[in-house]
Amino acid sequence: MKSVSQIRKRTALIFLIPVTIILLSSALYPLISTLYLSLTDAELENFLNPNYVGFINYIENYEGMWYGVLADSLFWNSVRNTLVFTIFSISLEVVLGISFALIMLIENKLKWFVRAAVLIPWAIPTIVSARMFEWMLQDQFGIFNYMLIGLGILEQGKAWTTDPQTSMIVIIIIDAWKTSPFVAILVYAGLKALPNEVLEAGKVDGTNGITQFYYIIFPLILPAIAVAIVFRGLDALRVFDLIYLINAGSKDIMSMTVYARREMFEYSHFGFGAAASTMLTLIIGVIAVIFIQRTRLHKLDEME
Amino acid sequence: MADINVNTVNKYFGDVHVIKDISLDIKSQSFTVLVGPSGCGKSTMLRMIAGLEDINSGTISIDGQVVNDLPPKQRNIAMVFQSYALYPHMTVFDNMAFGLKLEKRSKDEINERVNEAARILQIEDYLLRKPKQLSGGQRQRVAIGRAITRKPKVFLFDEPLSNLDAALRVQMRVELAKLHNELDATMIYVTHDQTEAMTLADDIVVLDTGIVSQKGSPLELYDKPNNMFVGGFIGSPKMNFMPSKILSKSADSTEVDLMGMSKISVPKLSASSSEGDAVTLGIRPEHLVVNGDADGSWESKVFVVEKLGDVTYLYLEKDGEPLVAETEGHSEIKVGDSVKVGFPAGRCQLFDSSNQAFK
Amino acid sequence: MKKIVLSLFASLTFIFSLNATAIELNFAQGGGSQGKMTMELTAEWEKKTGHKVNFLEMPASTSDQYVQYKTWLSAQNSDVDIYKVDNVWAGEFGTQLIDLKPFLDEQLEIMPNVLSAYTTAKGEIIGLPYSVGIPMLYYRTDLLEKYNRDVPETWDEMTETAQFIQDKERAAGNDKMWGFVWQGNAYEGLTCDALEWVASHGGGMIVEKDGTISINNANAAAALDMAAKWVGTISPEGVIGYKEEDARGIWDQGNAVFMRNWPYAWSLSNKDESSVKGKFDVVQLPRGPNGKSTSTMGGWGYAVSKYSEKQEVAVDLVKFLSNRDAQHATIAEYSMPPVYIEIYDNKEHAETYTLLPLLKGPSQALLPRPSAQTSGKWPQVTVAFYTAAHEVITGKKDGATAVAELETALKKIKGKGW
Amino acid sequence: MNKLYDKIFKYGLQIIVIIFCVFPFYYAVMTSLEGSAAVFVPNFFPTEINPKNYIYLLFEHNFPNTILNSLFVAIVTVSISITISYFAAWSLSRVNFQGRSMFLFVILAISMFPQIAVLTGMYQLFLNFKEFYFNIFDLRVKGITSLLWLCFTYTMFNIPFTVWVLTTFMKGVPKEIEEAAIVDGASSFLILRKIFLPIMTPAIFTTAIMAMIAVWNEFLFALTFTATNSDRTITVGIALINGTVEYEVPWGSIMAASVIVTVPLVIITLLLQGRIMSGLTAGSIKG
Repeated sequence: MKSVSQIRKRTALIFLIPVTIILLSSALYPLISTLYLSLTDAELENFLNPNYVGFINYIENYEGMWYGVLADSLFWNSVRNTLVFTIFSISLEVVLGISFALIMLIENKLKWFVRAAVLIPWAIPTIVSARMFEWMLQDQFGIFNYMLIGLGILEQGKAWTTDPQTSMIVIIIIDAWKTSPFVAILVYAGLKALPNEVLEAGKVDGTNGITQFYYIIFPLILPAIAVAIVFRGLDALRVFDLIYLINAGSKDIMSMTVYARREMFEYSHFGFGAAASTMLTLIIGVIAVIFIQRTRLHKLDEME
Repeated sequence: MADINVNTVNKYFGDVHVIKDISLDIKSQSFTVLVGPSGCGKSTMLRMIAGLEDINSGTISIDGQVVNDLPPKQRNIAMVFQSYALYPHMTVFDNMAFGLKLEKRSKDEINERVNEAARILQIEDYLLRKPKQLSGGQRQRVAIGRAITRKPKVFLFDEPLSNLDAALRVQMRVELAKLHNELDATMIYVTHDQTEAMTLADDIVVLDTGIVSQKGSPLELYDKPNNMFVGGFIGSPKMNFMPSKILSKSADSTEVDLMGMSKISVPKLSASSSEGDAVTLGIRPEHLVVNGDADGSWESKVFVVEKLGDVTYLYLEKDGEPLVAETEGHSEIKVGDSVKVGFPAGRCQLFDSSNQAFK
Repeated sequence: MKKIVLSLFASLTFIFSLNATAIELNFAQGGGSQGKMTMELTAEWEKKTGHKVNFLEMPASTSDQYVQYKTWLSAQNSDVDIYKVDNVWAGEFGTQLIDLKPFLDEQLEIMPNVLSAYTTAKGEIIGLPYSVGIPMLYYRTDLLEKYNRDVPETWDEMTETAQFIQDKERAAGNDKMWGFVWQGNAYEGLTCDALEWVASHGGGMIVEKDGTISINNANAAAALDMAAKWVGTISPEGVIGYKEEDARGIWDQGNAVFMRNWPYAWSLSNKDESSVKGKFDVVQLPRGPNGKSTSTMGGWGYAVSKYSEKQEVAVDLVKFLSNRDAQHATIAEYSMPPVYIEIYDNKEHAETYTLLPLLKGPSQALLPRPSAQTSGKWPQVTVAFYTAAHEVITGKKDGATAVAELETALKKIKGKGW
Repeated sequence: MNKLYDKIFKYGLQIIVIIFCVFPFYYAVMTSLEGSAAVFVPNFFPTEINPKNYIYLLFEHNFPNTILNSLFVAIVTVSISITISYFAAWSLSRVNFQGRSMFLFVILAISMFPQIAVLTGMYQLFLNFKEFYFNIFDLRVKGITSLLWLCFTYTMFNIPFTVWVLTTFMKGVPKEIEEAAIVDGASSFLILRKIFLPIMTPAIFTTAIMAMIAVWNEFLFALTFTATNSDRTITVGIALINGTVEYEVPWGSIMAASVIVTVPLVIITLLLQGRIMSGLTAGSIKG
């Protein structure tokens, strides 16, 4: 006979077996093979039987010139782009997501429309929304330029997605449009889980909307926001399809993943690309650890 | 029906030693209240009896059977939680029937038992409602009802009334007492409220940082606290404590000096103390004599007067030592008045330097 | 569930209906009319031989196809026997596809300049082309007539005419009119356009046949500078983001005097809903001061995987699909520029495919991108080249700086050799 | 007066949100209804209503099949990952055992790896899996193999997210409710089935919808692992839409396909909205 908590511990471990099996069998192998690949000279021809070459894909001095991922200014350029993209798109998404969530709380005849509408940007596959925005932002027959010209803001259509000055901003806005519903839904769920009294209490105290939100609601939905930020942040740091679909060839918006993909699949530098992927993972890992420490998200998994 | 024996039980949370070598005997059909300030380990004790927490060492037995490794359902207990812990998606009926369904009782029996419990608790009209449609008091009744239907040998209550407002709390308290009489079950009740403890308990167990400070009937605790902690914890307003010194010892009493104001010969003894020792004199507000004859007396100024109707509390002070005294409800004494306070020797308690009471 | 049952059933019936001699091929190719054409021809071949072909439809985007092929080939996938290949993939996939040279016969006298794109540095022919892409200058016959202008032969003439007509048309109230639209996005299309400018200025072909990097020269710099001047004058600012369809969109609205585009636009712009139907013609692309008219070669061919277990049959099908007879049989319906020179002169075909005779000149000016000589490194070369060109047309750098830096970059890419 | 102002303000906010979210989709619908030339003219309302793009996709193209494939993959993936994660979430949120935080962190770490980097590794694994699978069943059920493999891959990518979100949600359920059930005699499995499942339903639906959208929208792996027309999924299906001639981008058909792809998701979310939006907890949990 076992005590309840012993039985529970045993049950808990049994319940974790499927997750562990799936993650071990399917995640670990590709991870290790990527790590290994990054230490080889794998190219298209010898992909299945590459030679071990050590760390030269990371850095190598050959006849006085530095080679390797770490010596490639384009890589660091893509790191910078990715960080800029992540910081701005996440900030915008959190602000929009929380605003949407609060607006979704309004109870009136339009509420179902709002709740349905918020889901639409997110339900549209990226491959489609990228095309849609590309289309809407086209300089000559895009509706966006048409509107701006009509309003007298622009004289001539602008190529928003390719202009080096605007392409990053455009990408950030499209991404925010597409993914703020994700934040909105998590925050909305968090808001709905709050006791009604919390919202009521704020009203009785006569606190106005913003202070009520800041002092009462915000701290309570912080866990939901933190989870949303972590997963959105991980996605943003690995951003690929949007940038690839809108403007794959541009240096101005090239992200780390686009860089790694290009090395692997366009240049067939599988070893080099794997090294870039490994670096990318390291960078993401460091950022994630710092973020989790700072936001004390790891406290979320402590028993109260 | 069920004796409960707790034998040298220890419990650690990580490095924190929350229950220290506790031994307790709880008599069958008694109403025992575990009382103490928050963090004293009373809830943990209850949860160990329930089987929700593991025991690190020692044994707990119910009816002579060691239950350390028995899951709650085999201990024949039921528990009522402070937060009610009703299943939000089930009706009141289903909430109360859930345990019985798990025991695979027949439909008729379930119906009968739930209706019986509902009748006792006067919640028959709400059986088909969901918890969120009920008031706090009604939810608490459902939570109790859920315990009753299972006809357990032992009822465990974890601060069941602390989420209710004052009036409701008094009412529920009476009903719980009635329930205890009706059900003839062993009840263990955890609270931090000494009034609840005093009114409900056959036996009170006062816990202090993981140890049993004193166990006894309410009046035993009230009249003969074992130590300063119990003396201070039981009774409201709190017992007054004042520093004093032993002047002399005799066969049946100890003469102490009361802050140089007067001498009192308290009929209490302690073998371990000797003349000149610093001790603490304790006396309850209701035992102080205001403007009347008593063994020792003082002059003091009144700086707060609390009129409660039936009684009046006077907040006094002497040389930095606060003192609360009770007097009649319609007292004429005002703030700023000087009153004479008397210390009847027979009502005084003495505590030695390790806070243990003189016998 | 139903699906599982159905496919289980389907595969069971399939297993039992297998006959001993019939061979099943898997054929990766695109959709659209090219795909339809291939499928029709293949159906004939199936009837003739009794073999069976499964088509694996590839994404429309060339780079998506490319990634999928690469994944398959790097994993040495034997499931796919035949690939439809772009003419610039010879260097890249050269070692993964079989050499078709031994199978060439008199039925396959493909134009040498076209075939050279499918020839690796080692001289192996890894694909047989079935159609060729020929960029041309589209011009508005009505506007040139209205302003009494000749069809331009040099870039300067074209620029001047474009500016003149654009100004006049705008003055007349048509404020959306542009002189020249082309492909300026940072992508493979810009490589095609820029190679034409450079080569037609006598600036070489980036990397010459023998592997020397030739891009750092004054002619090339001048060619790029010329294009940079178009942006914002005769071409919209947005041209730096244009692909083929963006240019055609403006053209079809009647808002451009000249357009650089592939033959596909001919049929689309001659449709009823196009505003320029019957008002335009095509001509060889203009030339620069020191060079001759050049068209960057496009087009597709068929190739057989080295990992195929049915190479012999696959080669038979590829030969069947790209021979003369096949081209004759399909040209009327599919209007694709053929790979045999004499077909351009065929009067009969010219009746149904009116563009055909006009294509002969440009077909001789075709220049393959230097993908064969740069072998596996072509993808890096083209990215470096179009990035440099894009930097010039967006005004970040001038032509001379860009080509000098490009030379350094290409040397680094070349490393110990192509 | 103040009340009216408040009302108008709220409606205003809602309308802004609706326009912001829906306009691009509306524009796609409009484009999908226009003929090929009208597409190149910017306007806010369709100049013609022409269903030819839809007719083409639904009756002359392989598109309906890709929808079925995507549905199959989405349903299998979401059911498996939600079921597995639901039980794992209980372990991770309710039971105190050593290495629990570590486990959560490792799960998160796995989701840090760029998917593009594991593509080739996954593909090799896929080939082995195919061989293994064929050896066992000796049947060339290719389509199902690819789809099953997609399900497996997506489950792997979804699990970090679903585990984390469900764990967070489950922490929100007061532990007393579970203890009450333990005292009532319920086993952990029974508690998960009879007590937590109804309470967690909104959270589970929310998570499931999120996972479903992720699966529905995935392109890269679907492109790599499926090759035949019979086993393509919708995003790949959209990428397969060719113009009649090379270089032509058939905007109308692509937009029509996008609308067809998006509508089922919107319908599903609308149907489940009641559950998703009813709030995560109710009744006594809210106190």
